Amino acid sequence: MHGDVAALSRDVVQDLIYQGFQARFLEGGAAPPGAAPFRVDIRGVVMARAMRHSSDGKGDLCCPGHLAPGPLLGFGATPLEFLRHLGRKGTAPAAARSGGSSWTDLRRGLIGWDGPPGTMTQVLAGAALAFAQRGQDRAALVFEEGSAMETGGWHEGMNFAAARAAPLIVVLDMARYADRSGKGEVDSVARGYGVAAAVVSKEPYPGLFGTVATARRRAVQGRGPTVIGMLPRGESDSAVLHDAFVAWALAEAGVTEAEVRTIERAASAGVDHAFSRLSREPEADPHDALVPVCAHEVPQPPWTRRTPPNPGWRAAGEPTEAYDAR
Amino acid sequence: MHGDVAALSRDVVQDLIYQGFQARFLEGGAAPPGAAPFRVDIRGVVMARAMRHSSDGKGDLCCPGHLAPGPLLGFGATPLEFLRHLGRKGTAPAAARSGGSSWTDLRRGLIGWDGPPGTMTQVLAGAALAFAQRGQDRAALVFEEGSAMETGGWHEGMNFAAARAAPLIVVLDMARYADRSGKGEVDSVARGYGVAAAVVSKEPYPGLFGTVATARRRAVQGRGPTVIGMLPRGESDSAVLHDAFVAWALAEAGVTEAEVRTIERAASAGVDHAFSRLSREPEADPHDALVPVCAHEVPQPPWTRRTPPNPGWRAAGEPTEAYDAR
Amino acid sequence: MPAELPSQVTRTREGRPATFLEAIAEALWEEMERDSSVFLMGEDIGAYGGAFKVTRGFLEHFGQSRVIDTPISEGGFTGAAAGAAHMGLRPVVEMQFMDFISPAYDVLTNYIATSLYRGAGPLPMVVRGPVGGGKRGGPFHSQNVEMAFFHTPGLKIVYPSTAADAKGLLKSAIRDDNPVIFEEHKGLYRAPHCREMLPADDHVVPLGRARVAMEGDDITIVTYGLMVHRSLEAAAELARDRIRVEVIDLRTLLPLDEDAIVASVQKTGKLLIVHEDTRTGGIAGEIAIRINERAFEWLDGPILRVTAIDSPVPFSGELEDYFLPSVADVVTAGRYLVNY
Amino acid sequence: MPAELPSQVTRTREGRPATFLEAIAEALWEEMERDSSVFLMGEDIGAYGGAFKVTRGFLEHFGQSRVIDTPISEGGFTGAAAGAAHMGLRPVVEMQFMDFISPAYDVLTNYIATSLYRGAGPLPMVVRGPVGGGKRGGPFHSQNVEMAFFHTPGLKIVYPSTAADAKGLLKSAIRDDNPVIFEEHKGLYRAPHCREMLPADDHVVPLGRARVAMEGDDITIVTYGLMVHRSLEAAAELARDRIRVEVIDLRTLLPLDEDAIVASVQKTGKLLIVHEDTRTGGIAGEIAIRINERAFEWLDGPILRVTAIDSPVPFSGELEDYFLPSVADVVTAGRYLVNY
Ligand SMILES: Cc1ncc(C[n+]2csc(CCOP(=O)(O)OP(=O)(O)O)c2C)c(N)n1
Ligand SMILES: Cc1ncc(C[n+]2csc(CCOP(=O)(O)OP(=O)(O)O)c2C)c(N)n1
Ligand SMILES: [Mg+2]
Ligand SMILES: [Mg+2]
Repeated sequence: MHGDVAALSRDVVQDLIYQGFQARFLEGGAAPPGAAPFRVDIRGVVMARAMRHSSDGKGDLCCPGHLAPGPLLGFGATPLEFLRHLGRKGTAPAAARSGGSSWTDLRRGLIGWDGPPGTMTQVLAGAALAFAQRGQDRAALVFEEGSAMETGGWHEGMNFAAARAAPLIVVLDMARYADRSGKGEVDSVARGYGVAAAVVSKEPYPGLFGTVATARRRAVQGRGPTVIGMLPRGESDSAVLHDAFVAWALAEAGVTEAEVRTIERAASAGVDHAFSRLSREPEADPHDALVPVCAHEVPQPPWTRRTPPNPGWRAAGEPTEAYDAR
Repeated sequence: MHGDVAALSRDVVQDLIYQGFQARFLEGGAAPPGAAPFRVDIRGVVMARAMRHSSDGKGDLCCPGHLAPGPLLGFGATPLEFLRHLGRKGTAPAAARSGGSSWTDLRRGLIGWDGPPGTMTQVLAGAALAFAQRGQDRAALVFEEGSAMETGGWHEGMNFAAARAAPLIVVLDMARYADRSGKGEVDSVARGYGVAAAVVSKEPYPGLFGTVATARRRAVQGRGPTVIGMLPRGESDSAVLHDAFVAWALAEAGVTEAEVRTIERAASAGVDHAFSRLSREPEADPHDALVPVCAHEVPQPPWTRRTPPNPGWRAAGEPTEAYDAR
Repeated sequence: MPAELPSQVTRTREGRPATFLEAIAEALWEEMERDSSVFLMGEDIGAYGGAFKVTRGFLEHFGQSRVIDTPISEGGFTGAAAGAAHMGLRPVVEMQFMDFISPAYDVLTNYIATSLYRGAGPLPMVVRGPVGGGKRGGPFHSQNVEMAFFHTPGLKIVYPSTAADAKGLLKSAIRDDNPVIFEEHKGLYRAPHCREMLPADDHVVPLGRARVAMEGDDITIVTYGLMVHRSLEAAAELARDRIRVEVIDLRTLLPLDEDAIVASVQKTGKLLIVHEDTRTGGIAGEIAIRINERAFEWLDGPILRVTAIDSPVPFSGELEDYFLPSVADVVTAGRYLVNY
Repeated sequence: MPAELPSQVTRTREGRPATFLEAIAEALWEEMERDSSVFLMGEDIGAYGGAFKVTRGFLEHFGQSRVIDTPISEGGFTGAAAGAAHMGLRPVVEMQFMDFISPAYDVLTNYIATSLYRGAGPLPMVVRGPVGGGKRGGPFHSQNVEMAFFHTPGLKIVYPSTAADAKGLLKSAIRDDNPVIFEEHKGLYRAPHCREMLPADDHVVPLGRARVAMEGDDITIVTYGLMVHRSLEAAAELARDRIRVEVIDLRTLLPLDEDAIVASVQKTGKLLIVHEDTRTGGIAGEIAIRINERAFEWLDGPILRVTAIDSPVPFSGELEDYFLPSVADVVTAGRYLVNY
């Protein structure tokens, strides 16, 4: 699916309805113990879908950030994978060693967020630089919380991307959960870096889709990054939810009630299956915590979780090997 | 001397000529071994002078940054102090323990720079916050290299100052010594933070003076920070030198040639004296390196620069005191 | 007036026991009342009352100029705190999670820690916040941060293990003229066994002095924070075998109370260090070499350590429990050392 | 073609000895020629050729997409390097002075070091640059940075002491699939006694293995970087008293070559650690406790250390010389230990 189409085609709309339902059922399902609740802003799903997906590691790259699972689903992740990850199962994509709500699968073009807001803008700027260096038709998309603009890290990443005209699209979710100070309107900040900017509120979905598609086109043409500010829907209800999208699809995209019901049933069945399957998935294996943290094996220092050291004078003759150093 | 006057008064102009000559003679004098050469942009001296000075710790605060010694002299530092500092003498303001070209003397309103570009914008933002919290008629001025805008640290400091409407004036010296990328025009960046901005090039000195005086007035009125971009004079010659100021003073400020000569002689004699005095100043005392780095004494760990430890079984009876732990 | 006070700062006034978290809140409140130059900065500490609600009600009482909600910019507001400290204020900076101190690493080590040395005067300021694992927070909400700063001359590091110490040490930290990193284990915040009556008067505990949490003469365990409690549990288990453990609670990590450790090792001849932080480059190393320098002759066995394993903090509960040092680990090591 | 090459990368090709700096330049050049995914980023490394001129002429030869002049934003471009590494490139990031790595502390410890662990794959990248004192650079241009990262699982740290090792280790670091911090002591860059003939073939030195710089059986000195040279001088002086010193050059600090240290201590029974970095929280502590864990029984004296004092690096020459460990300090300590 290319981002080169200016409007949403009917089958993409159906896919999006499907992913929206998946997301809603994930949201509605019993959240695994300890997992943070999440609300899916359907606009994130629409925007992610405007990028070019593939599963061979050669498509676009997306960091869903806190807008997961929407963009994750949009890039081809399954509800079961998402549940495994959130549920810290041993079968989880990151083997339950890492958290958040998104993970890395570079072949599918997914990269998990980590670190303070702003970090992923730096990382995706570098990935975008790599695309440009190789002259590839690829771009990088990162969803950040609006507060990312408060961090110096975001500015450094943005400045770097701007200076190198890297094919990067930054979507800033401008909702605020608490009274924290910090100025900076998306427009003028983008102007400070000489990059393109767009602000989206509740505008029609083809417009959102087209905003990213245009940004993507600019990006791969070497015309540099675009910053997209996504405004909150309202004071208390910041996200635009799936219902709104379905209502639009019915009214504007020629999708029928019957089709929606069919899609909904399929999504519901799939997510139900994932939940029931999840309960049978094994927990993480403690020994997995001891996997090397380096790519080539770096032995754990002695006596980390084994028997105490046994100095040589006790195990006559074999001083350094008398205990398990791994 | 208040920053409330819109134009330079004649006696301030004479002071500035004096300081300009001092700076030039410092520059021209044999640079102490190892010291970096410096060139004084007279505009920095003029701008520093538009702030309110006092020597009781209640005036404005200035970080001269790499534009020292100009603003240092403007805030009342002497050439001898400057030479001691640059020459790493034991009599130096920071006892030769620290370098750069400016130092801290809070009573005179001077604060030495340290760390990456951008750090001092954060620090002065906090100092300015303290002024505002106490309702004092005080403001903070920081001279930064233009590259400070490339650092995340600068953006965080700027955002913080803007959010708190702190009485802060940031002068960015936009000269560049090497080909480094990084966008960001002063104007649009300032707009991103919703703060006032000004750009000065070679404009008439009363204008420069007035720019800071206005910024200072806005600042202490609670109207927030101002960012001033100081453009380079040209490709190869970035600083506006003292001669230009003297020429202007002769042409526009009613200062006479004879007065200039008298001021020049006085400055020259003072700096000569400082140089000759400097040669007789003692070097730093090595034991000074052991001064506590904490305000309450924190003992150095044992055997740092003393005799080796002498375990108790050798110095029978006094196991833990047999060596000097300091 | 008392009716208006936020409940988490009234326990001692009302003669009731306080949790670790309440002890922290009381220290902040009392110091702000005592000294108008003390003020707070941090993310969501004002309107929202803080992620852990330590500062709930502070904004209403002390006002916007002394309870400052900051942007997400730990480096920037820590640098700003330094500027305010230069001007005579005494900032107390909250890191929402102490893991977030890492963007402030530069300004803390290069600017703040060096200020006195560079002749720019002392910088009285505290950076405090929750640390530690066991809460399923994963790699970026569970760290212990002492070793990021332990190597930096000019800083102090405090890490209390009891509610009373938390209050008394935080008050000292705020009054100290040096920058102090103050770590609060979130596993202690509301732990029922940490609830205790605090001294009603101005309760101040000096920095730099360890505490003997349990006396014994067979083996010394040096530890701090949550691990004090784990070590005491282990000591109780060892006591059943008549092994008498001395447990030293460091309380302040920098400067290290070397004398207290040396004195105990001279008594027991055996030293086990227990820390929750990961192994390589942990504080156990510095303690080991200091003992070599000052008390080698007294050692009757190797200096050993029980620590987390060398890995980021795992997200899954199973993995995290395995990653963290357990009471059983301490018992095994203690028994081994005693029999050595 | 050879005529066009920048002079600092031609020594070995021309069969002439290379300085430490030239060895670094050769390693970079050869790896860039060998593997098109290797590229350079840093401040002023392109048009200006680098603050120390390590990369003079690289921009002209390899072009703008492989020699990238960055803004002053060490955190930002180190993060970007990680992104490029995710996409299969192998970035080599220059810190103009290694002191400037501190703004990148967050991204290095929290993002980059944890990548493999978090399931985001290995991040092959090198962060290199000049470290160390003795050049009158003052507190912010003289630091050793190993202890900022030594505690972080997932990173490697390399610190060579000879030109040949500098070249061989840097090549290994670039080929390694892990993030590597590579420290180059600026006191060695152009030191005449470091000039040596480098092996003409592809010279690679494995990471993680120490080198015996001098054999002896009276006392072991474990050291690295510039201090290897100071220690060898001290060893020569001690040799006049027939004291036979074994000098171990760690070369890689993380992972530590524990086996090499243990083997030497089992031979000599005496261990002195010498590092230029400041004392408290220095690497000597970790070495001391590892020896306690593995070779306590072989110790015939306390493990001691000679280090810089606990202070920022002083600006004045007199102060800096006093601050840094000297040959005399090593001799004193060595003699003391031998007589113990
Ligand atoms: C260095 C660092 N500081 C702070 C945080 C904690 N943090 C993450 S997101 C966030 C708030 C984000 O606010 P906003 O952008 O308004 O996003 P929302 O959650 O409302 O979408 C905070 C405080 C962090 N993860 N890392
Ligand atoms: C963290 C950090 N990175 C880099 C530097 C080195 N540095 C200081 S100023 C500077 C260049 C400044 O460039 P510009 O703003 O153009 O200033 P100029 O020197 O030309 O006035 C550099 C590279 C530093 N001191 N700290
Ligand atoms: Mg938000
Ligand atoms: Mg400049």
